[in-house]
Amino acid sequence: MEAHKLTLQGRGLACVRSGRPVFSGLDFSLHSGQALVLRGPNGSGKSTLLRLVAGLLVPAAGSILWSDASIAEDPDEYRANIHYLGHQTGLKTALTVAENIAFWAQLYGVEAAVEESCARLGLARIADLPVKYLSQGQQRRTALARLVAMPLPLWLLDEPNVGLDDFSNKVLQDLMAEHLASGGMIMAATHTELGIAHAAVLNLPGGSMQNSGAR
Amino acid sequence: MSEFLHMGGYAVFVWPAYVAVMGVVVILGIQSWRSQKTLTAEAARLKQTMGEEEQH
Amino acid sequence: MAFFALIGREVRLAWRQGNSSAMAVTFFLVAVTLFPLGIGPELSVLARISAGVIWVAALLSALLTLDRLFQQDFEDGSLDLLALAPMPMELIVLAKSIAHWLTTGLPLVVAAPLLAVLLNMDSGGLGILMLSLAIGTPALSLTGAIGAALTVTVRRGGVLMPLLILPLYVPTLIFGVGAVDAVLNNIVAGPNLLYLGALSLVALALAPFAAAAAIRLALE
Amino acid sequence: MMHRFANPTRFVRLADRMLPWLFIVTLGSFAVGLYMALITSPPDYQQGDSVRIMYVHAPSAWMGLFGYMVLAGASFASLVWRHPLADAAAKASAPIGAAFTGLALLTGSLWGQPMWGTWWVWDARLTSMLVLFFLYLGYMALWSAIEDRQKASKAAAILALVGAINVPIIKFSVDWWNTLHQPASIMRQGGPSMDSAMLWPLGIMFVAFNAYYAMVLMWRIKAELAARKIETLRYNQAARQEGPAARQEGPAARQEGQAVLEEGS
Repeated sequence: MEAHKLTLQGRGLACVRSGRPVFSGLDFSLHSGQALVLRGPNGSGKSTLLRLVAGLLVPAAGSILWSDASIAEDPDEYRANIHYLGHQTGLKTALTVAENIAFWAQLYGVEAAVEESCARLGLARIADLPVKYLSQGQQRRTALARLVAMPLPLWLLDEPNVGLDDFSNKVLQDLMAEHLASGGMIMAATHTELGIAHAAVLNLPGGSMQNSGAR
Repeated sequence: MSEFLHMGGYAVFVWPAYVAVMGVVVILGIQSWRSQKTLTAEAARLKQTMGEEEQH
Repeated sequence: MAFFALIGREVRLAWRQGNSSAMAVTFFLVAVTLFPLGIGPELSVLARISAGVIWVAALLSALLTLDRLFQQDFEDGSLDLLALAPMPMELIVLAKSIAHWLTTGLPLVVAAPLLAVLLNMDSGGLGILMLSLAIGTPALSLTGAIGAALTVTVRRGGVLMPLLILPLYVPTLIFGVGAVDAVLNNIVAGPNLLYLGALSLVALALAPFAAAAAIRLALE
Repeated sequence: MMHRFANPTRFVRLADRMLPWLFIVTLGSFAVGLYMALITSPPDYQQGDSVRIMYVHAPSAWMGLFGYMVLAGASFASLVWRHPLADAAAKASAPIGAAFTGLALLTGSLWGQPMWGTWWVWDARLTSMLVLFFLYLGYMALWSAIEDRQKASKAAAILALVGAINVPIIKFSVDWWNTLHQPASIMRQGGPSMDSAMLWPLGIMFVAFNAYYAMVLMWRIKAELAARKIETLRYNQAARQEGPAARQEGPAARQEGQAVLEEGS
C-alpha cells in the first residue's frame, strides 16, 4: 500500500430517506492509519452514512472528498480504492470459498493471494467447500478474506463483528490493526466494542466527533 | 322522441357507448375533485396542529 | 476479462443452483404439450398454429427464469459489491443478460425443433424456427433484464414482472412468428428476420442503460 | 421558465386560477358537442346512426395516447431535469389515460359490432390500443408495488420512458401484422373527406375531452401534492416522538432536516 497521506473527508453531508431527514450538516475527516467508529441508536443513519461514503447513495447535500478531490468527479477511480462489507456477506452459497474470492479478484482484475488469505482467516482446510456448508462465523471470515486477498486502502465495515465467535473476533481485530498499521483507513459502524486502539468516534444522529481513546 | 332513442336500429350500440364514456368522465371527475379537496384540507389541518404543538 | 468472469460465474451458478436451463426447457415442453390437449389432436390445425404456439411458449419460458436475474444477488448482498466493482453497471447488466441467454435462450432454440415435430410442423420450417428463435431470444433476455431490475426491490416481483415486460415482447413475437409462417407459406422470410434482428439490436442499445439506472435506484 | 412551476405552492395557486375557466369550457363544449353528435349531425349513408359512436371513440383513443405522451414527457422531466413536480404529474396522468384507453376499446368494439358481427375483431388500431392499455396497467402496478415514494417515482419513470420508446415500435409491428393476416379494416376513422356536418361535432368533442383532461390532471396533481405534504408531516411527527436520546437533538435535527428538505425539494 502506498505510504503517502490518504485522506477522506465529509463536508456538510445530509441524507433524506423516503421523505425523512436522516442526518444533516455532518462533517468528518479520516487520514491514513486512522479508524473512525460510528456509534448511535438504531435508525440513526450509521449504515446509511457508510453506503453514502461507499457511493451507493447520493447525498441530499454536502460532498465527500477523497484526497481532497470530490468523489463525484471520478467515482470509478474512488471506488477502486474501497472495500465495503455490508450486513450480508455478498457470498454465493453455491460456489466454494476459493471460487468466491477468486471471482472478486478476477472482477477487480488483480492477482489475489487466495490461499494466503484463506490461511490467514483459518479457512485453509475448508477452502474448497461450498459456502452453504459453512457456519455464520466462517461465512463472515470468508467475506473478510476477500478484503485480505485484495488489499485496498479504505475499509467500510457495517457491524463487522456481529455473529462472530471469539476466535473470529480476535482475527478481525488483528486484521484491522494490521490494516491501519500499513497506512490503511477504516470506517466502521458498530453497537459493541470493536477493540480498535485510539479510534475516533462519530456519534449519530447529531454528528459530533470525539477523537482518540480506545473504542 | 322514441324515434330519436331508436337511433336507426343501433340504439343498443350507441347508447351504451355514450353512457359508458360520459359515466366514466363524470365519476373520474368527481373522484379527482373530491380527493384533492379532502387531501388539501387535511394537509392544512395537520400543518396547523403541528404548528400549535410546536409553540408550547 | 472481468466481463467474461462475471458471465462465467453466472452460468456456473445457473448450472449448480437448481439448473435453470433444465427448468426453462421443461416448462417449454409442458407449455407446448398443453395446446394439443386443449385444442385437440387435429394435425392440420396443429400444423397451422405450430409456429405461434412455440414462439409464445418460448417467450414465457424465457420470462420464467428472468425475475431471479438480480433477486438473489440483491438478497445476499453481492449486488452491492457488483455496484462497487470497477466495471460499470451497464456492463454488469449486459453480462447477466448474456448469461441468461446462454442458460435459457439457447436451450430453447435447441429444443424448439423437437416440439415443432410434436405439433406436426412441416419439416421445412424447423430451420427457420431455430434461426428466428436464435435472433429473437436475445431481445427477450435484454428487455427482460429491465423488468427484473425494476422489480428487484418488490417482494413478490415475480408476479408484477410479466405484466411490465410482456407488452414489450409483442414486436419480437410478431416478427418471430412472421418469419416462420413466411417460410411455411413459401414466401421469403428475409424482411421478418431483419426486423427481428433490428429489435434485438434496439434492446441491446436500450436495455443495459435502463436496467442499470433501475439497479442503481434499487441500491439506494 | 421550467422552474416557474417548480414550486408546489405556486403551481397550486396557478391551478386554482385556471380551474374555474377549464370547468366552464369543459361543461360548455361537452353540452354543445353531445347535442351536435347525437342530434344535429347526419347519420352515415353506410353505417347509419352507429357512426355517432365515433364522436366518443376517436377523442377517447386520442386521450389514451396523449395521456401516455404526457406520462412519458413528465417522466423524462422528472428523471433528467429532476423537476420536482413532474413525477406528481406523471402519476396523476396515468389513471386518466388508462380510463380513456379502456373507453376507446369499449366504444371501438360497440362501433364495430354491427359491421363485424362480433364484439371483438383484431383490428390494427384496437390491438395497439389494447397493448397500450397493458402498458398503463404495468405503470400503475409498479407505482403501487414499491413503498418508498421516491424509488417508486424513479422506477415508474424508467418504465414509462422504455414504454414510450416501444409504443411506436409496437404500433408499427401490429399494423404490419394486421396487413399480413387481414385486408384493411373497414372502420373508417373519418379523415377530412367527411362532410363538415360531422367534422364540427368531432372537433368540439375533441376540445371537450382535452379541456376535461387538463382539469382532472390538475385536480389529481393537487391531490398528489397534498398527499405528499401529509406524508412528510407524519414523518416529522414520528421523528419528534422518538426516544429521549433524540429529544434534545430532535427539534434541532428537525429544523435542519426541514431546512434541507425545503432546499432539497
